[in-house]
Amino acid sequence: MLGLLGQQGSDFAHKVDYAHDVVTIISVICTVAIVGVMLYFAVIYRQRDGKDHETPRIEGNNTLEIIWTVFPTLVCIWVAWLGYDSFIDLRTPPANAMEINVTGRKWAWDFTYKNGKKTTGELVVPVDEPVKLVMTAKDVLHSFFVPVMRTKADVIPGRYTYEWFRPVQTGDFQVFCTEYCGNEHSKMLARLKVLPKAEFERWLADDSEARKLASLKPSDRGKELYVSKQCVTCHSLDGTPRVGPSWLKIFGKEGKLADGSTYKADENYIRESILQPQAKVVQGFPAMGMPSYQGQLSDDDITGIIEFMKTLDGTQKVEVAPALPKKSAASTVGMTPAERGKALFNDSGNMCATCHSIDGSALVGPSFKGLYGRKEKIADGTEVTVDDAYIKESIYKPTAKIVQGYAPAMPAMYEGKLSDQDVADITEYIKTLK
Amino acid sequence: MSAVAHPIVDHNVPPGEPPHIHHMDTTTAYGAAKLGMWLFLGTEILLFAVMFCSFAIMRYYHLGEFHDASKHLNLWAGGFNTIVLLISSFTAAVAVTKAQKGDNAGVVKNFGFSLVCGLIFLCVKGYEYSEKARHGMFPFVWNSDFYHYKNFLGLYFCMSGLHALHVIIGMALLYWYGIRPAMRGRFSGKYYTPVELGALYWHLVDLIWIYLFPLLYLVG
Amino acid sequence: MAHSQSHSHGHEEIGHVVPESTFLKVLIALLVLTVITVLAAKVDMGKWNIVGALVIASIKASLVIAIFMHGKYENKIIWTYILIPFILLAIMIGGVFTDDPFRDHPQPFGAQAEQAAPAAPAAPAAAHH
Amino acid sequence: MAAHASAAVNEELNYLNWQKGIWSWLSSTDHKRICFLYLFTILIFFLAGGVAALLVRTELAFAGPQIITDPHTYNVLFTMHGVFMIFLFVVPGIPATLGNFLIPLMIGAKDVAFPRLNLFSYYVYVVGALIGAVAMFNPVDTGWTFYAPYSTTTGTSVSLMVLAAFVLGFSSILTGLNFIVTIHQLRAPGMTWMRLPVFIWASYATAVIQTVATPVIGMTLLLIIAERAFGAGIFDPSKGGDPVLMEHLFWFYSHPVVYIMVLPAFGVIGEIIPVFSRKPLFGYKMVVISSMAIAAVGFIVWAHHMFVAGISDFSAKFFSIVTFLVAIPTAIKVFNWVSTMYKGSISFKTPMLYAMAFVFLFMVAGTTGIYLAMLGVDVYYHDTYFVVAHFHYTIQGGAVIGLIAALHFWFPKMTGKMYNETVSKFAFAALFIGFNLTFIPQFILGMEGMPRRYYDYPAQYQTLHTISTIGAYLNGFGYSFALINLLWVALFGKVKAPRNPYNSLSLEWQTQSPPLHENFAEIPVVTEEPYSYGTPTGRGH
Repeated sequence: MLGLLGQQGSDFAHKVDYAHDVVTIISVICTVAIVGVMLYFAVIYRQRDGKDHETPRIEGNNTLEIIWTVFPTLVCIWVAWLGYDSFIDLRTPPANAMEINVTGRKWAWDFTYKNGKKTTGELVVPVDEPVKLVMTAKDVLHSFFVPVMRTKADVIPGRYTYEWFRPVQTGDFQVFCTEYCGNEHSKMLARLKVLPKAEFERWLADDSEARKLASLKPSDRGKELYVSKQCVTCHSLDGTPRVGPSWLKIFGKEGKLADGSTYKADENYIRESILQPQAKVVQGFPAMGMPSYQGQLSDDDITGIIEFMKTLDGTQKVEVAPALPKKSAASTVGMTPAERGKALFNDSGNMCATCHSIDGSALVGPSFKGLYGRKEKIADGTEVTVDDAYIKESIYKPTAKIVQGYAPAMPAMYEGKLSDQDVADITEYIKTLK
Repeated sequence: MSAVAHPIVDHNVPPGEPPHIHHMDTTTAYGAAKLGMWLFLGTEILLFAVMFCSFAIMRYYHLGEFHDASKHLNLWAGGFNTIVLLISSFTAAVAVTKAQKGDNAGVVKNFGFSLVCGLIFLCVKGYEYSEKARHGMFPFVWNSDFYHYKNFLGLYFCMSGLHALHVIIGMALLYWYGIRPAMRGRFSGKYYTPVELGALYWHLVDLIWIYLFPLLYLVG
Repeated sequence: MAHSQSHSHGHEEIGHVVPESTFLKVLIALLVLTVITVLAAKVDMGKWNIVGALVIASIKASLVIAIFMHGKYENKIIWTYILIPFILLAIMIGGVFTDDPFRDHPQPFGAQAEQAAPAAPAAPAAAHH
Repeated sequence: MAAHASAAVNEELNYLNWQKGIWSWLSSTDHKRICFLYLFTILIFFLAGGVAALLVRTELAFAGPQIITDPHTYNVLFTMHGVFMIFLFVVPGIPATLGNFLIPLMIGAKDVAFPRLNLFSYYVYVVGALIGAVAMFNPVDTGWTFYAPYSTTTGTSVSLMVLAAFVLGFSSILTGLNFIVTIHQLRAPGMTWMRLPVFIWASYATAVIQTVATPVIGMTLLLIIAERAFGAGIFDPSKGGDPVLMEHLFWFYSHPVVYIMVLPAFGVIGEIIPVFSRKPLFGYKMVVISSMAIAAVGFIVWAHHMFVAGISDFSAKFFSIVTFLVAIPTAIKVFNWVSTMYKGSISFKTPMLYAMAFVFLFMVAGTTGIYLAMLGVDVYYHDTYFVVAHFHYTIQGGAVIGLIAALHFWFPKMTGKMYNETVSKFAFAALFIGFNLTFIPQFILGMEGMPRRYYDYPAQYQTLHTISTIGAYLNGFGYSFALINLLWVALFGKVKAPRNPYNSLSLEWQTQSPPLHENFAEIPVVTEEPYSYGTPTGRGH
């Protein structure tokens, strides 16, 4: 009717919306009526020229009391029924519903399909098919909310809750976490991708990457991941330290941690460093340098990486193909340049945020806050003003002009990966960070 | 009306006479005090209600663990404490009658007895706790073997701990509002409100234990 | 009215006096009931154990309230406020029990145990792949 | 009512000036002075909570980080806003200030039943407030709801903050207890239950809730401390606890607490409308009954805050149905207020404006409440901005507006001065417009699915957020203006207030303004109903 809740993505959405619209109409009528009557009284019974006039002593009226006790009761019963009715649909998934396991964790959504396919942050479902989400949480309460589907349920550690829907149209839809879960609560989003049936089947069956990896022997699998998961960005194979330590001869290596204690790079240490990078940071490297790969790498993946490291004992030179330019995930249509720049900055493929803060704190590289237009001293002592040209140069040829006090850590991986347009947008974004 | 502060309650009264309460007559004051005390006891019961509710739910989920865990509690100590509290409650009740008859010495004797019972209760509890601590069934020194008893033990310590706290408060009240004024011969058939209130509180302590004992020690 | 009421009472005697003997009888009853509870708990009656225990406890409680605490001689107002907490306790437990026993995915206790285990990951089987 | 309480010995001498010096205030057991102690303290936290709110709104004015650079600070701010406003401002709000001031005056008593307990509970409140302030050194980021397991695992000083809430609850309990006893024991001769002003009835219902509901939250919070201190395993699922149980216990108090906040406001409106309409309160009995009904039903509806929290469907259905029972008595009240104006002789003094605004705001609050009671619809709206807007209409549009209305209405009695109508009306306008400008957009945001407690949001929500922020500033300006105006008049005002400026019939107006230390030179004898305005033969026009 009124379509106040916007697009209807699931087959029971219209029922919820109907209940919603009915109660909306009732509410508006009641409010207008009562406030109207009140204002009407206020006007016609107002004191003329500030003097009281005689008033009747009306103590009440039982008939009226009965009427306005019974009338709301009836309305309430009807409205309660409407809500109840729509709720029944929300809570009764058909027996043939396709089950998908959902895990909420700080601060991402993991989805596991019956055939073992895993995704993070993207739930892909077929159109016109009932889908039942069986959900649990790793750490604290979360809540899985798909507005267009009109469905939501809290996700609780140590228990399973469920919700279901039957998508009626294809497209990309927003998923929110609606139970407060800490710092990145507002970033704990996911996208719901509704595909035509055939396309979904293809997508679900397509485990080529997984199969390819599985077919490889662990060390080669690790090598693949070294490239595809962007390890290459910060960890060299030739011994030169970048953002993180080089992997050359890293396995079994011993040394000092930031807190002065010593470490030995055995399996457990490496696994921990991949899953909780901040736990034990090697001296001389940025504490916040590395994002966690929790949920992005399976145990076999980690095993593979460890095996790959074991091969890097310096006896033979290991060559890897350079990381392919990764297409930016963020759909950037209809954004202002600055917004696009922000998207690129935050895009996991580019990893700018790993080394450049936007709040003024210096990580591996200078913070972008108030960077633009600033005068910087270069390592060789000369001074430059941070302008479009300098930023562009620094992105394409990072080591050319290093600002004093910073390591030449930035990988030269952006030429060809970022178009001039991208660079211009990023520059725009930097300009906004006053 | 004078510009000097005048107290709402005037304590400098001869023994046996009710204190002159400025804004209500004695009977109203008595009724007010008693209603107030009962309301307060109500809030105390609701304080424990939350833990009874949690106990019910946790027991629903961990029935087996609760059974086994409760067997680890010292039934003899618990039973002994129950008896001690019942008796102390009895003497507290008697103290009120004594006060109503103006027998201040009797108040001192009976409340004194309840006080001692309270002390015994606390000692036994302390013994039980130390026993648990030795076996690593105590907060902060959990022994992982008893992991599955934790839900029970957690509630056990919250409940019995809060109850023990009430015993201590109760003892303080008995002394401050009963024994001490009674020694000064304050009470009479006209005025014994503090004795009754103190006794009421002490009975509450007993009342709660009446439920805690079977729940924690017997059925688990 | 509070004030008018107040005057209806005599001033010598403002509360009901209960003889010690009554208290003694009650005490004996309470002790007997305590023994019964303990014995009842020894026989295994399944879920009836807790019911029995609570019934006996409630009898003891009512004795304490009615006699020890002079509840028997109190007015309606006080009785209202004696009962309210117990009613609320019933509502609370009742309300919560409309939930948990009717959940379609009860708490998986396997999960509890495994979450209890320290989070330290076992050394990757990798080594022996 | 007893229009003839004899004139005081010396009109110059009153509770404000019969003792001098700050200490005479801090140590006073006079309910009227304790009212002011509370008033000033809670207004401090109203200010703090308000500032936090404005910072939050400023951050949300536009998408992307604005003034707050990290989410943690943002989370701390909205938690601070919630905790301060709920536990430190609104809950003690009307009961502890106007309740304290008016209950003895209205029932014709010299003071509350336990004056020293009254002062004590104020200092308990202060202690609680101080603990809360200490907790601010490592401020809590859980939201005011303290949901487990987040609250049992986060590194911030949750234990201190919940301890503070526990202590504050204790103060609230003692106040409620005191009022119940006062109303039972200290009514003046002739003041029968059916002659009690509705404000007293409302305060009575409130006091009962305060007394019997607060212990529940108190214990729940202590259990959270136990959970944090030694893993009691009650709420933390990783230890076999049930986080949903914590939500049950939390809302068992926190739903009734909504009535602790609004019932007194209902009472205030029930006092104001008859006086300015020169009419008896329409359907006095029904208004009284509905107050008590709301208080009672309020205890069996709590889980409607948890429809999507993972409770059983059976539970959800049950609590949805009973929730609708609250709607009915609330509706009855509104109808009665409006009918009171029928054939009245209505004058639009500031309190009356607030009262009429209240009726509108509360209609919105109530009707939007219906959405959230409807299962299917609540699933969509739960934890969205719709809920935020709804409860701000209830708490701010209800409780806070009620408090401001009452402060204006009884200002002459409290301070013996008349406030400035023009200025107050201006402040009212700013406040009213600002309030609606803030929260109507939030309803729409909710319809569009914007979740609450978000530090940042997708760009499509920006316009409404910007409007809301502008409204928030106007609203804040309105409040500061209204309150500063009252404070100014109280301190430097020249216009002396007569004994009974609105010629109201209820008792508090029959004694001098400001009243004597012990309210009445001699205890009045009540001979009439509280609202016998108008003439039996009168026909209005």
